[in-house]
Amino acid sequence: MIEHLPVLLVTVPIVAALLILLLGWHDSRFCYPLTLATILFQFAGGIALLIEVMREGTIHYYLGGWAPPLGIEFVIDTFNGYILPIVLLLALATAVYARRSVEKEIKPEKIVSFYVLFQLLVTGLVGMTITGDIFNLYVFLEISSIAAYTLIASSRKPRAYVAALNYLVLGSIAGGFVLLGIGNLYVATGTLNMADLARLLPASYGLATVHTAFLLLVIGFSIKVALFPLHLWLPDAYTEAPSAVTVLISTVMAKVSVYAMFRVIFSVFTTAYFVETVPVTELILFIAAVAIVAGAVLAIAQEDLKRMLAYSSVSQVGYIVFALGVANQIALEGGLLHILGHAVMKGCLFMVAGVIIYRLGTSSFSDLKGVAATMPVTCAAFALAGASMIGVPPTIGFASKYYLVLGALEAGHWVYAAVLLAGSLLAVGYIWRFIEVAYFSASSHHEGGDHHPAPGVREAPLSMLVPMVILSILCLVLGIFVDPLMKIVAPAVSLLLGGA
Amino acid sequence: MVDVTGLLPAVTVVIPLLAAVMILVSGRHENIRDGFTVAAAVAMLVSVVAMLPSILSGERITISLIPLLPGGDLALRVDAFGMVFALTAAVLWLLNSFYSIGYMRSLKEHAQTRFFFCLAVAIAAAIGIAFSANLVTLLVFYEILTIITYPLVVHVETPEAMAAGRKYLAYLLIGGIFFLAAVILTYILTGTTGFVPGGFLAGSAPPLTLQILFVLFMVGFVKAAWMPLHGWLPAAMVAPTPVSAFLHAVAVVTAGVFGIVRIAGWVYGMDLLASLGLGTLLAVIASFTIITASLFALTEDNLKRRLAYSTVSQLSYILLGVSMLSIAGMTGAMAHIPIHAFLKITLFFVAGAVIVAAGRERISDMKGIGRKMPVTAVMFSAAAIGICGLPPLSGLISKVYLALGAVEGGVPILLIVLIASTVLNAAYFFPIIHTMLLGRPDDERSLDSVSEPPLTMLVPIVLTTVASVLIFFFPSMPFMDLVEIAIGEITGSVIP
Amino acid sequence: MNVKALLAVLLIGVILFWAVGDMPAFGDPQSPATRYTGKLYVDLALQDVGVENIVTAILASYRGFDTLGETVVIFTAGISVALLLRRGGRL
Amino acid sequence: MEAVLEAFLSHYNYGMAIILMMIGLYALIAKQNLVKKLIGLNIFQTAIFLFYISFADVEGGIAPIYLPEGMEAIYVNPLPHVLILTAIVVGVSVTAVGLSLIVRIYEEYGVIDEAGLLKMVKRR
Repeated sequence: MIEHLPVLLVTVPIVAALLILLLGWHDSRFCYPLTLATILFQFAGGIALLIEVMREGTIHYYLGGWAPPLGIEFVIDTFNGYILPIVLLLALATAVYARRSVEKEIKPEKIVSFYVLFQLLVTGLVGMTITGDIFNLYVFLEISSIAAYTLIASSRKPRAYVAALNYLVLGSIAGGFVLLGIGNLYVATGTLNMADLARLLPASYGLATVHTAFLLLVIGFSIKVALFPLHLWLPDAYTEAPSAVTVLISTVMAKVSVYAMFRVIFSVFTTAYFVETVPVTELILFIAAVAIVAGAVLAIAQEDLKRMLAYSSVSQVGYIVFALGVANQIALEGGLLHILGHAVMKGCLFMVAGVIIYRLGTSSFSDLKGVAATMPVTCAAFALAGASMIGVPPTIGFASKYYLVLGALEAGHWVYAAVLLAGSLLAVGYIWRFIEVAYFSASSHHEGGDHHPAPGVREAPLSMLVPMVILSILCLVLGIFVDPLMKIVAPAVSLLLGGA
Repeated sequence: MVDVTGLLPAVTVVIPLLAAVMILVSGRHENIRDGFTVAAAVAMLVSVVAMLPSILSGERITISLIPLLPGGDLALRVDAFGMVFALTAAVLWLLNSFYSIGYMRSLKEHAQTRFFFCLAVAIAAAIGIAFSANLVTLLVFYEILTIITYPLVVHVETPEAMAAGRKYLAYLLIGGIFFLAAVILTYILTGTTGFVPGGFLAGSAPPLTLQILFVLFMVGFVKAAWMPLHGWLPAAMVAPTPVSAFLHAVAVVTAGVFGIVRIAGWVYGMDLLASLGLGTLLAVIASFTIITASLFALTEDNLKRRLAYSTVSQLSYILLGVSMLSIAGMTGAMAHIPIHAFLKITLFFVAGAVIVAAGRERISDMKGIGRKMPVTAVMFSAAAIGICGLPPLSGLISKVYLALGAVEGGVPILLIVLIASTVLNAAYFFPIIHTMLLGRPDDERSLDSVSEPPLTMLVPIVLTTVASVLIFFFPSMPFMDLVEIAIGEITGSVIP
Repeated sequence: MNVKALLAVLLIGVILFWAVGDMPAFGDPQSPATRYTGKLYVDLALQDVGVENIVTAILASYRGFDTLGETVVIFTAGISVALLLRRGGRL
Repeated sequence: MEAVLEAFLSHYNYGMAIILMMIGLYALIAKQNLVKKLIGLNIFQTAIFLFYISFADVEGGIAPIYLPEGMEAIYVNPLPHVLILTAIVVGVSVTAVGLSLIVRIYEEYGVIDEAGLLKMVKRR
């Protein structure tokens, strides 16, 4: 069983998606438990693979028994062994969270197809994470993208259709660029296997074909991760999507896209190429710094919680890409830590936004006055995850920021280190918007009791509250126990820097 | 110096955190909730005092909790200087707890659960700062303190309070960023951030780098409210009075000056500071702050705001002491931390008592108020005299050491600063005393409804004043002894 | 005429044309792709898979997993269209 | 001059694909009509397919289907054909989803051009 686990992580959910469809056709109540069970299985599998990798080293799985370069292989090493549980943890949390919010936000007749697509999206992302073949990566990328377009459009709001179409157009351009980049790599080397590519590429480092492939792949993935200024699809997509979908794409999908970018840059091109052959690190640093600042400034300017969080994602992606630009051990440790940290905290924050929409029907700041009095746990979760976003010690957000700044200073990037620090101040600017509105919005009554609750507004239902609170507590726990975490992260970074 | 491992430092930090959780849980039942506050305060004081004998015997209690980041584990180490701060905070928190309960209940303030929760976490952070074994740990608790005191500052939730809160946050968080940068830089330069008596930076970098680093640290410790970065402190006066007392005496500003002394003694070391010429920089900042803040205080009619400027001025005494880079100056600086805290908390307690009992905040409205609340007014006068540095109150002690330091260090101009400041202190405090005790109200009847505040408030006022007197008569018990050990630690010598 | 779009497209075009210079000539039998995996497939497909059409052999066997992915893409698109366009019903 | 001509003649296949890509991309970005955008997307994708297929060619090669035993032949590279079979399916799927979205947008807003849509979205 364990030796076939990699392929099972992808095929079982595909079968499960069919089952969800068939059983759901019969009775739509089957959908949710089936989805949950499948993702639970994947999560357990992800953890098992991580343990296996930590113990035994890299796992290669030849699909159909065909060895590369002829066949496709799945590779689980310390890097995606670390990413995979993150992806599945967030997917699991979202799945638990989804039930109530889906009941409210999705038309009943669409629920079956919603869960099928939800399952397919997660599966596509898992496939992207574990595949060792670059064209296979593209196929899974498109599976998850198509599922994401539709899921975004599945909310009842007509605007969601526009947002989804925008995303579809830009996503397809990104997909096209990636496909073209893969084509160029294939022309230059004749192989599609990533390890094989890394082996063959150095001979062709001087070719314009390779440079173009690098550019196309980086631009393509930059669109997918919404790196400023290619983020234009993101705010609408995040804002208009149903809450559960927003949580899923803002955490899992965004992180897997980042993973794919890192994987291609480090494991296919290797540091020897992008640090020495074409010195683009300065440019990457500059773009990342601009993304950090611009995203945060735009976030501060928003009047809607969900939209603000969307722009915050633009800013936070900058931190992760920043690590790429510094490209030394300690900064990359910070970057990988931030992949985890940002997934956890942004997942929690978007869950809060979803809960607020679930209860209040809106997430506009002007309607959220004093909401902390009626939804104390929700707002406390926001406060904790928000503190992590700002980088207040001892949260995970602080730890990743610490590593990033340390790495930047070690590499001598003084100015950029200052930008990083300033970025976390800007994060205060937008996180505090909500804190002030929710907790301290001008209650004129000073009699003994607390704020008067608005009629009909209550704390969120338990199934939404639990994953949210767990994620927010994780922000703190991961931050405190960051040292054991580094035992997984550090080898992953060594692997990236050491080449394929 | 003997390092012993012990659990008590961690216990001391955890006690108020546990209490904070219990406060949240029991929020609906006022008495139970406030019971937890008091119980935690007592427990924490016991725990701190339990460590006192071993500290006085020259031991240091250490505990490393968990590995955190490169540069420092989350580790606590109780030494004599940390004990000075911790003991001050623990004693004052107990008194402040009673006072807060009385104050909040008398005014029927809203969101009391939030209030006491934040106070409990904040005191945990303050103790954490006192016991930090390295810069990383110090940073962690320092930032927690910043964030958790914000809800206290904006407690009344008026637009004015929100604006003040933003200012508060802006100053302190920007300061925190500088502090973070300084910590990381220190780690890059030396590969460590653990405090070493006498400093560990010497020779690790060119002078210019170390000078810049020191400026980073100074901005980082903006909680010390040195001018011109003091703006947040008067703004924060919109908070309820127990919060002001907490900010000014128990934790926040104390944490700022504590940090600067820590950096001076345990990161740089006095010799290095002297060779870098940083003493002069500190002396200029401190002198400027002492004089200017006193002048500002003169112009304020609002009692709490005048006290705020007084704090700004008094805190710089500590910087001034450090800047002398002599044993006497350093002694004065360290001694001034508890001495100022005990005196200033009395003044704030009184300001709050006047608000509760008479509803007045402006000094010009307080004419003759001492007739109706004699105990309160007398205590105020005593503490004010103490701040001016007159016997028989503790303020004299630190002033003598500072003066000694000025003479010893051969910088008589600092002596002039001290004298000028004393005159200015008198100039802004004596009118208040005069107004309270001897003033004649414009309308005699307006005083009819005024009486002494409730006992939960009055008793802390009396106790803090008595403490200041006791410190004057028995200075070595235990503060000066602790300071002596701390000085011995960083200089290897003994107080003359 | 949208100038911004034109400029963006021209920029991409320049990048792509730049790459063309280093590409193997049209129909070059010595190109890396043809020489390496292309030849491997041609040499091995019959004995490995036993199908005369090499494309089929790769599609169904060597890279069969891609084909599974392809099927899932269609499945995803089908469900998507159903979700978007159907009214009522149970799907 | 001759070298340039030589280079052109030996690489014109790529050039054609790239020109098609640019046409498609331009339509995708600049066209106001949503359906025309999707047509642009299709041209773009098809151009990429063309690019793949053209570099699969081997001079004098035949379709990669084995001739009867004993007959020698040069086969073209089979792999890009396989890849493009998959990519075509992806392209079709994306187009289908895109068109469904446009249908829905038309139902909701009554317009399928971008400027009009922008106005409608703002009005609501």
